[in-house]
This record gives sequence, C-alpha cells and structure tokens, in this order.
Amino acid sequence: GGQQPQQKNESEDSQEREVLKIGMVTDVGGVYDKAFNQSAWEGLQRARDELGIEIGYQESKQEADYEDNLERLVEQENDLVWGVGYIMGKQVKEAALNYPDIKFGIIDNTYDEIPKNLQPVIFKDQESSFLVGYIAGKMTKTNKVGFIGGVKGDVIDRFEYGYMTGVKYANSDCELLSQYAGAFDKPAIGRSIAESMYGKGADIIFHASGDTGNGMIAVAQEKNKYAIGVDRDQSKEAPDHVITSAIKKVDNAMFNVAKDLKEGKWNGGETIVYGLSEGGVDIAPTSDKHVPKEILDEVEKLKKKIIDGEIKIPQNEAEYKAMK
Amino acid sequence: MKQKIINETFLFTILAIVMGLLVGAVVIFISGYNPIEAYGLMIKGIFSKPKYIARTIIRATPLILTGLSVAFAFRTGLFNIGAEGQFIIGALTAALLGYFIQLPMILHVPIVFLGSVFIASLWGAMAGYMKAKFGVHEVIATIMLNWIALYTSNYIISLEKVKMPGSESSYDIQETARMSIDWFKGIVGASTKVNFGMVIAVLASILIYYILFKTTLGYELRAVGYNKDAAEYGGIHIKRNIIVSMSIAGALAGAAGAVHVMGVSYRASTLAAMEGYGFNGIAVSLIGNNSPFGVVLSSFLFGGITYGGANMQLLGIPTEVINIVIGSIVFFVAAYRIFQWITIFFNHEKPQKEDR
Amino acid sequence: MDYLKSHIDLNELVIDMRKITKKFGDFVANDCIDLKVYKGEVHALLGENGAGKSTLMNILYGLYTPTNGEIYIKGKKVDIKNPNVAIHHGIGMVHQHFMLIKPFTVAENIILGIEPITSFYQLNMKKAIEDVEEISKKYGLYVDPRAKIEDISVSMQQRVEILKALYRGAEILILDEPTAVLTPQEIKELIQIMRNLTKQGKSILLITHKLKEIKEAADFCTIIRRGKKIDMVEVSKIDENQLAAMMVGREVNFKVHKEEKRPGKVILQIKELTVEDNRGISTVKDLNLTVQAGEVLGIAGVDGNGQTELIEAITGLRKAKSGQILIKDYDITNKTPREVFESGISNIPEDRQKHGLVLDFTVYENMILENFRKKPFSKKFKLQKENIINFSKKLIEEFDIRPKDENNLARSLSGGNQQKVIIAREVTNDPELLIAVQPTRGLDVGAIEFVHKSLVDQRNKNKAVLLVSFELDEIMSVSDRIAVIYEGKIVGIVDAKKTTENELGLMMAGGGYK
Amino acid sequence: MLKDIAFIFGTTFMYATPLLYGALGGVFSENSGVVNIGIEGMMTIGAFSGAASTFILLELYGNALWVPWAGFLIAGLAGCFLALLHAIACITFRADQVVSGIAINFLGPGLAMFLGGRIFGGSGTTPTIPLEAKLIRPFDTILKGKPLLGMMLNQYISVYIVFSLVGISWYILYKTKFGIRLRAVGEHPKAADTLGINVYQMRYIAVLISGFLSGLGGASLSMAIIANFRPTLVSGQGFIALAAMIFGKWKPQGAMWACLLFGVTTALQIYLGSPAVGLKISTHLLSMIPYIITLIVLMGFVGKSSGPAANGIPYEKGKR
Ligand SMILES: Nc1ncnc2c1ncn2[C@@H]1O[C@H](COP(=O)(O)OP(=O)(O)OP(=O)(O)O)[C@@H](O)[C@H]1O
Ligand SMILES: Nc1ncnc2c1ncn2[C@@H]1O[C@H](COP(=O)(O)OP(=O)(O)OP(=O)(O)O)[C@@H](O)[C@H]1O
Ligand SMILES: [Mg+2]
Ligand SMILES: [Mg+2]
Repeated sequence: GGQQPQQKNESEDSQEREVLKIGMVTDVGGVYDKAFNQSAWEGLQRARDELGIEIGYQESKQEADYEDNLERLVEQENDLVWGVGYIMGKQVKEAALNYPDIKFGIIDNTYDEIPKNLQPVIFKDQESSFLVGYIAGKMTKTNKVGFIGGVKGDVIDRFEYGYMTGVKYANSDCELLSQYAGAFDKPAIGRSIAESMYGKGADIIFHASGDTGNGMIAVAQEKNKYAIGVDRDQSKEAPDHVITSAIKKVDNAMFNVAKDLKEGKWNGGETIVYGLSEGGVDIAPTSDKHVPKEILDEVEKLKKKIIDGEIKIPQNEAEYKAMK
Repeated sequence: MKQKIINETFLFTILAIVMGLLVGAVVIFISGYNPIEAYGLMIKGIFSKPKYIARTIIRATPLILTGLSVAFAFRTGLFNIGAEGQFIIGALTAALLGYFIQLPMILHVPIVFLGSVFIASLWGAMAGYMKAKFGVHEVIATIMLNWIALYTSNYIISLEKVKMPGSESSYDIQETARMSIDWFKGIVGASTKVNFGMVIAVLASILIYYILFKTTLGYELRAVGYNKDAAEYGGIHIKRNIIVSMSIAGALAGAAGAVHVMGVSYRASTLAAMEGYGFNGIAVSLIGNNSPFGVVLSSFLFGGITYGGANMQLLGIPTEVINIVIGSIVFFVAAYRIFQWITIFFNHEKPQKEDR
Repeated sequence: MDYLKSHIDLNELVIDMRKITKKFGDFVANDCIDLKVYKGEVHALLGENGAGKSTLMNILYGLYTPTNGEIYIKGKKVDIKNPNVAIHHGIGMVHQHFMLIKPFTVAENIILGIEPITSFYQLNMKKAIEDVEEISKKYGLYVDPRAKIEDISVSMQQRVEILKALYRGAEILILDEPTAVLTPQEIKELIQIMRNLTKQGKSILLITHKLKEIKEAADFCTIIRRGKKIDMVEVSKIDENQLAAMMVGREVNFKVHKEEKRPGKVILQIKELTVEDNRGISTVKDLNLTVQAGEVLGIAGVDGNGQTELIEAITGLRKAKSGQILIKDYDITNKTPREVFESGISNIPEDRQKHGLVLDFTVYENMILENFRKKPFSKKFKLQKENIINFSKKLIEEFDIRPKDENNLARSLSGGNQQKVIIAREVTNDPELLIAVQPTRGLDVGAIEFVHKSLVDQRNKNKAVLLVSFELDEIMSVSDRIAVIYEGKIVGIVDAKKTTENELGLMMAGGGYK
Repeated sequence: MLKDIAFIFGTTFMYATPLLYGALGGVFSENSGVVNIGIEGMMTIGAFSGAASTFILLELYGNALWVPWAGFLIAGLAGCFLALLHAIACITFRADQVVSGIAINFLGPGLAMFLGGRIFGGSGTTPTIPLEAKLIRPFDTILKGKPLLGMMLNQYISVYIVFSLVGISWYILYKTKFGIRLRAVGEHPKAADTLGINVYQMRYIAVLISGFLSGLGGASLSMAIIANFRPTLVSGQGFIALAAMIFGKWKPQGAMWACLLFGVTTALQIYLGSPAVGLKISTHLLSMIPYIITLIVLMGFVGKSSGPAANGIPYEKGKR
C-alpha cells in the first residue's frame, strides 16, 4: 500500500499547514503497473524523501473512477493533484475549472486552453523512440526490424513515427514491420505478432503496447532475438534480450514540479514539454550492456542534434509524410 | 407464507453482507491495518457529506439498470452475460446522437435516450434471435457480442469525424443532450454530476416490476422462463418471447450506457478492456435476488462499497480488498444455507435427514 | 392362484417391518405401520394417492430413515441407512418414477454402481453386455443391452429397472406402481414375469392402484389409508369392491354413469393425415377420423402406434406432413397451438408436469395459462388479479382441489390435485372438442371417478371428447365409440357398448385389420 | 506462404491452450451437474499462483528442474482451493451455482492481486521468471534450426499436456468406472443415489478437478505464454473457455474443436493484420474476427445442445 499513510485532516487548518501535500490518481493500471503510473509514484516518493512533502494516491478501476478519485484527493486537501495518463485529460481539466484554488497536473496530455491552476506535462516520446529506432537500425543484422503498437492513437503514433524515423535515419534500406495488437492487455496477441515478425526475419522489435508487449519479450527470449522496451527500463524482464528501452521519466517531471512548488514556483497554464533536453525522455541506462559503444556514442551525438533542433522528429503520419 | 419467505431472504442477504464485511475485516487485519478504522473511512466516504451520498447514487445508477437487465432475463429463463456489450452500445449511440444531432433540449434528451435504448435493445435482441432461430446458447452469444460491441465502439470512436483530436474519446455531446440537474450543484458541488439517471433507474425498476408481475407480457415471459413446454402448450410463442425478453434486457443495459454518457461522462471513450458495468450487474442482480426492488437496494450496496471503499486507500489498504468483500458477500448470498446450518448447530437440533 | 401359492413359504418371513413411523416435519406420512412379506409371494400394497406407500418402500430401500420402528429381514434386525445396505440385504426397488439415465445404454444403466472393470479402473463393457444378456435370458426379460434408454419404450425401460435390481442379486423386489405406464399387453407380460420370479424364490412387493391387477397377481395385500395400516388380507378371499372400500373408506362406484345420447354434428374431421416423428418416420399414415358433438370417442391402442404424434399434430405442436385437420369446417392443419386453441380445442396433456402446468407458478396463475389474454383476466395488457383469483377460487371449490388455496405453487400439489387443476382449466374453457390423453394415469380410484365424470359431463353438454388411453377399462367405460389405432392408422371403429375386451385386444395387435 | 501456415498453426495451438484447460475443467464440473461459471476466477488465481510460486521457489532453491513443475502444480492446487469454495457452496449448501460462480470470479482476481501486493510489495504483478524457470519446451533442442517446424511445434509442454488431457479426459469420462458414475450423477443424481453412488462425493471430486485444470490453464498463461502474472492477464478468457465448453456440447473433444476454432480465428486475425498481408483495415475491426466467426459457425453448423440433464440443479437427498 501507500508507503506513508496520509493523515486525516478534517480538523487540520489548511491555512496554517506548513507541509505541502500532493496526491495522484492512477489510471486503470494501478500504482505498481511497472509502467508510468509506478514511475510517477516513484517521483512523488522521491519528493517525499527529499523535500518532505506529504503524498498519497488513488487507484482507478474503471473510467468512472477518475473523476471520483480526483475529487477525493481534493477533499483530502491536497495542494496539488495529479492525473497520470492522457486518458483522464478531460476529467482533470474539469476538476481544475471547478476548483480554481487547488493546483492540478496532468501527465501526457495538453489542451488548447489551459487554466492557470493546471499544469500539463507532455513527453516527446518520439525523441526516445527515434533513438531506439536508430539503435535498432544500426544493430539489425537481417535488415528488418519490427514495431508493435497497442491501440492506434495519438500517443502511440508518436512512438511509431519516431521509431520509424530513427530506423530509417540509421539505415535507409532497413525494412520495418509494424503491427497493432488492438489492445494493451493481450500478451498472447503480442506474442504471436512477435513470433510472426521474428519468423519473417526481423531481429529487433520495439513495442509501445503495455502488457501486450510482455508477450513480445517472452518470444525474444525463446528465439534469442532482441527486443526494445518502453516507458521504463524493461531490461529486468529479460536482461539478455531487452537491449534498450525508450524511457519516459515521469518521475523526474513529478519531482521537478513538486520541487518548484515547494520553492514557490508554479508554471501552470502552460504545457511543460519534457524532451531530451529537459531530461524527460531517454534511452535506458542499461543500454550499454548490449549496444556497442560506437553506436551509443553516435546516439549521444544525435541527442545533441535533437536538442539543438537540427533533427526534427515527426509525431504522426502527417508530419512523417511532410518530412519526406 | 409468502411474507415469511421475503423476510427470510432479506435476513439472509443482510447476514451475507455482514459476513462479507467480516471476511474483508479479516483480510484488512492480516494486512496489518485496523478494520474498524478502515470501515469507518468507508462509511464516512459514503455518508459524511451530501456530495458523497450524491456520488454513491451516481455510481449506483448504471448498476441498477444493468442489474435489472440481468434480473429481467433471469426471470424469463435466460442468462444475460451480455449487459456489458449492451451497455457499450447504448453509451456509444448516446455519444453519437448527442453529438451529431442539433435539437432543442426538450427534444434532444428524449431522442438521444430513446435512440440509444432502441439500438441497444436491437443488440440484445440479436442474441435472442440467434437462440430462437438457430439454437445458439445465449451465454455464448452474449459473450461474443460483448467483445464485438467493444471493438465496434472502439472502431467508431477511432473514426475521424467522431474522435476528439488529442484524446481517445468521442467529441462531447451537445449541452442540449445532457440530463444533469443543475440546481443540485449548490449542495453537492459543481463537479458532482447529479443527473436524472437515478430517477430513470428507479422508474425502470418499477416499470419492470409492473411488466413482470402485472401484465400479460410478464406472465408470458415468466411462464416461458419456468416451463417452456407448458407455455408453448398454452399457446405462447416461445421464440418470440426469447427475442422480446432479450431486447428488453438489452434496452435496460443500453439505458445504463445512455444515462452514463448523458449524465456523467458526456462522451464515449476507447475502451482498453471491459468496464465491468454488465458483469457487476450480474452480481447486483444476484444479490438482489433477481427482484426489481432488490436490484435497487443491492446497487446502492455495491455502489457504496466500491465508492466508499476506495477511501480505504487513505490508510494504504489495497483496493483489491473491495473485490474480496464483494466476492464474499455474493458467496454468502449463494450459500445462505450456511446460516441455517449454523442456527441448527447452535440450537443442538439434529437436522432431519430428508428435509434439511 | 393356487399355482402361485405353491411357491410361498409361510414359514419364512423375508420382510418384517414393525411399527414404522415416518414424519416429515409435523406431517405423519407413515403411522405405526406393520408389513410382513413371505418368501415367494407377491404382496400388494394398496392405498390412495398420498397414503404413504412410496414412503414406506423408500424406508425399506434406505432412501428415508424412519422416525420410529424396526425392520427385520429374514429374521435379522437391520438398520438400512442407505440404498447400499438395502442392496446388500437383497432388496431391489423399481421406483414409481424411473431411475434411469436416458443417454446411457441399457447395459450401462444396469451395471452402474457395480461396474465390471478390467485393470486401471477401465470399464469392461464387453463383460457388462454379456452379463446383461445372461441375466436377461435367465429371467426371460429380453432387452437390447446396447440400446439407449431414450430410444426404448416405457415397458422396455421397466424391464431394465427390474434387471437392475436382479443384477444386484435382489431377492426381494419392490415394484412401485409398475403398471401405471404399461399397456394391457405389457401388463400381462409383467405379471408373467412376476410369476417367473416368484417361482425362482423371489418375493415381490407390488404397489398398484389397479384392483384387477391385485386380484390377478398378488397373494396378500396390505391396505394403507392416510398413513395407517388398515388391514392385511388374503387376496383370493376378497373381491375388488371390498378392496376399494377398504382403501377409500367408503363405497366406490366403478361404473361411469352415462345417459343415452345421440351424437350431433361433426366437430373434428381428420382427412388422410400423415405425421412424422422426430426420427422422420411416418408414425401416422393417411389417418381418417371424425368426432361428433355429444360423444366420447376413445382411441385404443398400444403405446407407440402414433397416438402421441396424432395428438401433437391436432394441437399444433407438430407439423403434419400431409392431410387435413378440420374443426367444424375450419382448417387448423399446421396452425400454431394458440390458433388451435382459439378454434375451440382444449387439451389435457399426457405429461402434466411438462406440458400441463408451470410448476413454479401459483395455482391461480396456472388457471389462466391459455386465457390470460382474455377478457376478465386481463384488460389490454394488464392482468386483472382480482378476477383471476375469484375465478380460481370458484374452480378450486368446484373441482375440489386440495389444499384449498389458490396461492400455493402448483409444484407443492400432489399429482392428483395437479391433474385436477388442469382438468378444471381445460373443461372450463368450454371447448367444442376436449382432448384427454391418459387423464387418469397414476391417480387413485376416487380421483379417477372424478375425472371420468368430468369427461362425461362434457359429452352430456353436447361437446365432443377425444380420449386417448392405454387402459381398456377406461376406454370401454367412458367412450361411446372406440377407434383402434394400429401402426398409424385407424383399423376399426366399434360401438363401446357392443365390443369386448377380446375384440379390441385383437384389433390393437393388428389382427382385426382386413 | 508455408511460413504463414506454420505461423497460423503454431499460434492456433498457443492461443487455444489456456482456453482448453478451462473448458476441460468446465466439462468435468458440468458433467457432474455443477455449473462452473467461475472458470475465469480459477484461471486468474492459477495464473498468479503459478508465476508467484515459481518465482519464490526459484529464490529459495535456485534453478532446479522441478521448480517450474512445482509452480505448475501449485497453480492447479490454487484453482482447487477456489473450486473447493464453489463445491462447498453448491454441493453442501445447495447454493445457486451461477451465484457462487460469480462470487468466485470476484474472489479469484481479488485474492490474486491482494496476495501479489502482500508478497511482492504492493503490486498485482509478479516479477518476471527467467526463461530457464518457465515451463519447458520439450522439442526445443530437436527443432533448433528448423524454423518452419519450430514455429509449429516448438511449443511449451503445457500445450502438449492439454491436448493429451483431451484424450485422457475422454477416456476417464467414457471408459472408466469413475467417469460413468460422474456422468450418471450429472444426468440423474437420484438414480445414481439409489444405486449406492455417493452423489456429493462425485460432485466434489469433479468440481475440484475443474478447479485444478482451470488453475493449470491460468499457469499456462503466466508460465509459458509470458513469464509473469499481471492483473489483465486472463481478462475474459475464462468466459471464452466457458463458451467453448458449451459450444463443444460438454464433451472434451467438442471443447477442443471449439478452442481450436478460437485459436485459428485469432491467428487469422493476427495474420490479416500483419504488414505482409498489407490490409488497410483497422485493428479494431480485425479484432472482431474470432467472435464473429464463432457466432457464424454456431448459427450455421452446430445447433442446439443442452448439456447434462441435472446440470445446475443442486441435489438434495430424500427430496423428489
Ligand atoms: N420428502 C417428503 N417430504 C415431505 N413430505 C413427504 C415427502 N415424501 C412424502 N411425503 C408425504 O408423505 C405422504 C405419503 O407420500 P407417498 O409418496 O408415500 O404416497 P403414496 O402412497 O406413494 O401415493 P401414490 O399412490 O400417489 O404414489 C404424502 O402425502 C406427502 O405428504
Ligand atoms: N418434498 C416435499 N416436501 C414437502 N411436501 C411434499 C414433498 N413432496 C411431496 N409433498 C407433498 O406431498 C403430497 C403428496 O405428494 P405425492 O407426490 O405423494 O402425491 P401423489 O398423489 O402421490 O402424486 P403422484 O401420483 O404423481 O406420485 C402433496 O400435497 C405435496 O404437497
Ligand atoms: Mg406418489
Ligand atoms: Mg407412491
């Protein structure tokens, strides 16, 4: 459960309270999903340990929970309430409008009009995907790599097109097999897609498909092929086969916003974009185990170019086509 | 005699609830938390503010309707596992009609609602038709149709005209298609979406009671449910009844979806997995003894435990405890004879071998 | 009879039940009953419906534990806790409602529970079949061990039940109403079988409501009334009327009183009707028949000669292959059951629990099964409960349905009373044609008297009645004309007053067909 | 082309396996007269227990050969535990079997995630078990370097087990003393009772077998198809297994064909979505394929079936 039980504070006077209080609502994955909900929670835990902030979470089981959980955190007199995941974008904005005195944050989502008390944070997933794509393009021996998506949509598009661009950038003849599973929770389907891709000669596959990707990692192990993880460093799942992961440092974002708040800074009303330059996305630190040093060195150079704006990475099909 | 049976069922249900909570308390206790404190938080989370009560009611609303859907089908001898899919279809239709049609509210609300109910009733009728015409077991048909509904909804929401950019949902329905009760907001806060859904759900349960027990249609349906052969002998058209029954069940679950979209979410979202309204509806129906009013009560129980129970996370108690509590309640509702057995045991009365 | 007696060993008491009492809650089903059966005898147990006969036998077979009393088998006191103990003591029981597993074969049913096996718990079906063939030869009970129960006739099923008991080495056989479902021929065969068995030293406990059978087959008879033993008598020294009086506690009238009546115009007309059964075989072939107003037409015949399909075709449950069914010139061929009903046909179905009643409905709900859409019972779509209740109360009174409470579930009624509910409903429809199939199966004499009277009342009101029954007595005493059905055709129509049992029996066996 | 066929073949069996375990479980339970709608819950607890216990045993005893087998067995026993609850309710207390099954479907995932949280620190997800500790692939070495055959036959032992279980179940149900009694109890318990067969005992055993098989089915997901348990792992497959059992007319072979149909249509769905085929159809639409085909097959070819006569009816001694 939550490491530090939250105080009930019916009696406490919020005006005089010194301690800053931050809560987060998870999506249906729950707080220990080994993906970005967990990452977000780790960020808050760091904030608790380093900044002495009081933290708490509410897990959601279905769509209807998002709103109730946001509300619950408001009731618990949090100073800042996070919604983790684009899926609750709408509910978070509504809550922000309803409670102008309380601060809100949302991960992975942004809006055209942003209330002052709302802090959207989005990640340039396309940048990390580009990097792992580059690695894949360089490391493939068969000149064929794969991509498995969960459900097609704006977020997964960023992964797919970033990855594609990276692969082609590294190796323009490299063939890319891309397929969607239609679900984030069907490892058996992820497994068959991976089997078919490896069977067709792909030797590295990247996934952006949640639990579905677990099936892919299992096949990579069995067939002794390479896989690329997503969101967090997934090398633990198969240390010899997951060569790198496109990671998203939700923890950093959560921690930074908390730190700012503690120091009296608040940037609500505008979207914070966490890309390479902000340390928001990256490749996994364990990449050096399998990826040759030369390639990693090149990756470092590429990072610079991206940060400097020399390389533009598309986020969707339209941008990808426009680039060509 | 009849009166006594009702009271007995009611008593056993209360006992089952108590036992379910006790099992939950044990689980909470062995996890190292204080069950009294935990349940205290749950109760507080339901009753301590008008807002909480309102939210519990909002939660219970779709469950009443899906629960009625399951209960109604049960009464007519059919097991509707398909309330889930019918809910999805109702919600999807409401989102589409609510967004694409432009009408004054007085027309828009009923048209969206009735339209969704109608389409969902067709969806339910499909399972009935497959059973009546081809003998496909309704359990299989409804399970399959659930998934087909889920993917249909996801597909339609993914269409360019429907999907709100930058989201995984449809566009919000027009203001004119929403059934919120605004004057309540003063009491329960602007964010609490009090809506006419509960009124619809309660009316629906009265209507279903009326249909089942006071009308010729209900008579027919129940006759078919109890004894198809005798019903057919008596001149009742079995196949038509199966279709009618499933379409009413579909309409009820569809109404749940419509009420959810028109009153709370204002849109339909891409679903990664089943949301559980239909499956929970099965539990609600069974706890409520498949009776229309029992369903209303058990929906409140279910809504209360899931909504108020989430408050237990304040102590760090995992949300899974809620599932264990609900599972235990349903278990003891099923195995209510345990209580009879216990009474007999304590009275040192040797139960009759034949008529235990 | 004396021939039989020679097998009885009056010195050896195989069963001695002493002061057996059985209570269900407060209800006393058996009240201090004594029962003595000698080796080699057929002992009849006689009593009205609900008198407690089956209960007593279930106690003997270990299905119920008695509240009080002792059981001695061959002089030894035994405690029959469950059927295994009973089987161990050589008791076998053929239950009133068959205990057969329909999708299993004859052999599988017989060996169940004491299966011959090879190694590894594998069933030895070959040995099973051989065993069954052997035992069936030994007792002259021929069956096909490989046939499935659902495909064989009721009388065959009965044999399987008896073989089941014999296969377990039963010395004492309990037969609970074995003849209720049999045709006269089959009853004759069964009685012959019972004789063979007693000849081989077995003892038989026979429950039946048919006094004629008792006279024909039994040596002693114990009579039970309302859970109490009334008497044990030697059958040869008493006549049927005396038996009936002892059972019911009053004089019973067997003769159905009918006044002379001239039949009126034709109500039902069947022309060249052909109907197929489930397997696609034409069990009714080019059948012609008419029934007139003011007559009871009885259809006599051995089970399985197309009676079921004929009735199903008339009532709309089965499609006719060809031919025509007219009711007062109105064509009802292949109409729905509802349309058939609307045209003026009411029906007392063969299987009352399956087709006649919704067991989980109350009595009053059952009373309107066909008429719930009609006037006083519903208005537009709303049921008029008050009218329904009043109507039911009236019928319950009129037809003496017990207990007198329309709120009871039909399930809780005894078989006889369930049948009365159906009869009350169907007769009150005041149909042009009343069809009654086996209307008295399993009923006691009092109830039978009542059913027969109801049928004749219809006739007297100048309505047509079509009666299907396997019991010749019933057919002969109730009908005006008798049509004999054989292999799907009417092979002859005779005047009930003029025909004899022999003549009918011959025709039923196909003999009278020219 | 050959490759595609090999792929469809392999995927069919992989996908059918967990379903088939559940469906066979259902066959046993329902042939004895106890409806088992709780397969989903039993599979979930099995999936969790298999992965969790394998991981724990691995920590305790290192990478021994028996570890995955022990995990697999424990998964079955965990399924048995829920089945025991179901049996107590349905057989001893003559509960409504559907209601009890629904309770099992709440308790299974609830317990799995709760225990997961207790044992592995707040998580419903177990740690990943390494390839060596997963169930074995018996033909892995033989099929090395034979990609086509490998794709078809290099399956986990759980696949081979379940397909042999089809034969074994058929044998048990139709050729043994135990089987004939079990079916007798499901068809006409009172008749069986009058022949001295202990109806309650038979039903208990059948329901426990059902739980055991369903538990194994869950483990075939968490210990073979992937390598850990996660809350979404079973997500509805227990209900598909139930459907397959009904589809298969309550017979082991029937259930097998139904599961294979599901498997092959799912394989087809994935095949049609692959870039090689190049169809421009939404995955949402492709995902419907297995369900639509199943319905069509049911409507077209299979027709009615009603199952064992006493299925779902609690047996009460001495009641008529
Ligand atoms: N299991 C039971 N529970 C409660 N009461 C029972 C039970 N079995 C029988 N009875 C009661 O015992 C009485 C005797 O029933 P029984 O079946 O022995 O009658 P019967 O003489 O065999 O009648 P019939 O001739 O119709 O077969 C019934 O009237 C009924 O009230
Ligand atoms: N299990 C039971 N519990 C309570 N009462 C019962 C039970 N079974 C039967 N009865 C009662 O027993 C009475 C007689 O039942 P029973 O079945 O013996 O009738 P019956 O006339 O013998 O019918 P049939 O001829 O069809 O056997 C009924 O009034 C019924 O209410
Ligand atoms: Mg009886
Ligand atoms: Mg009897």
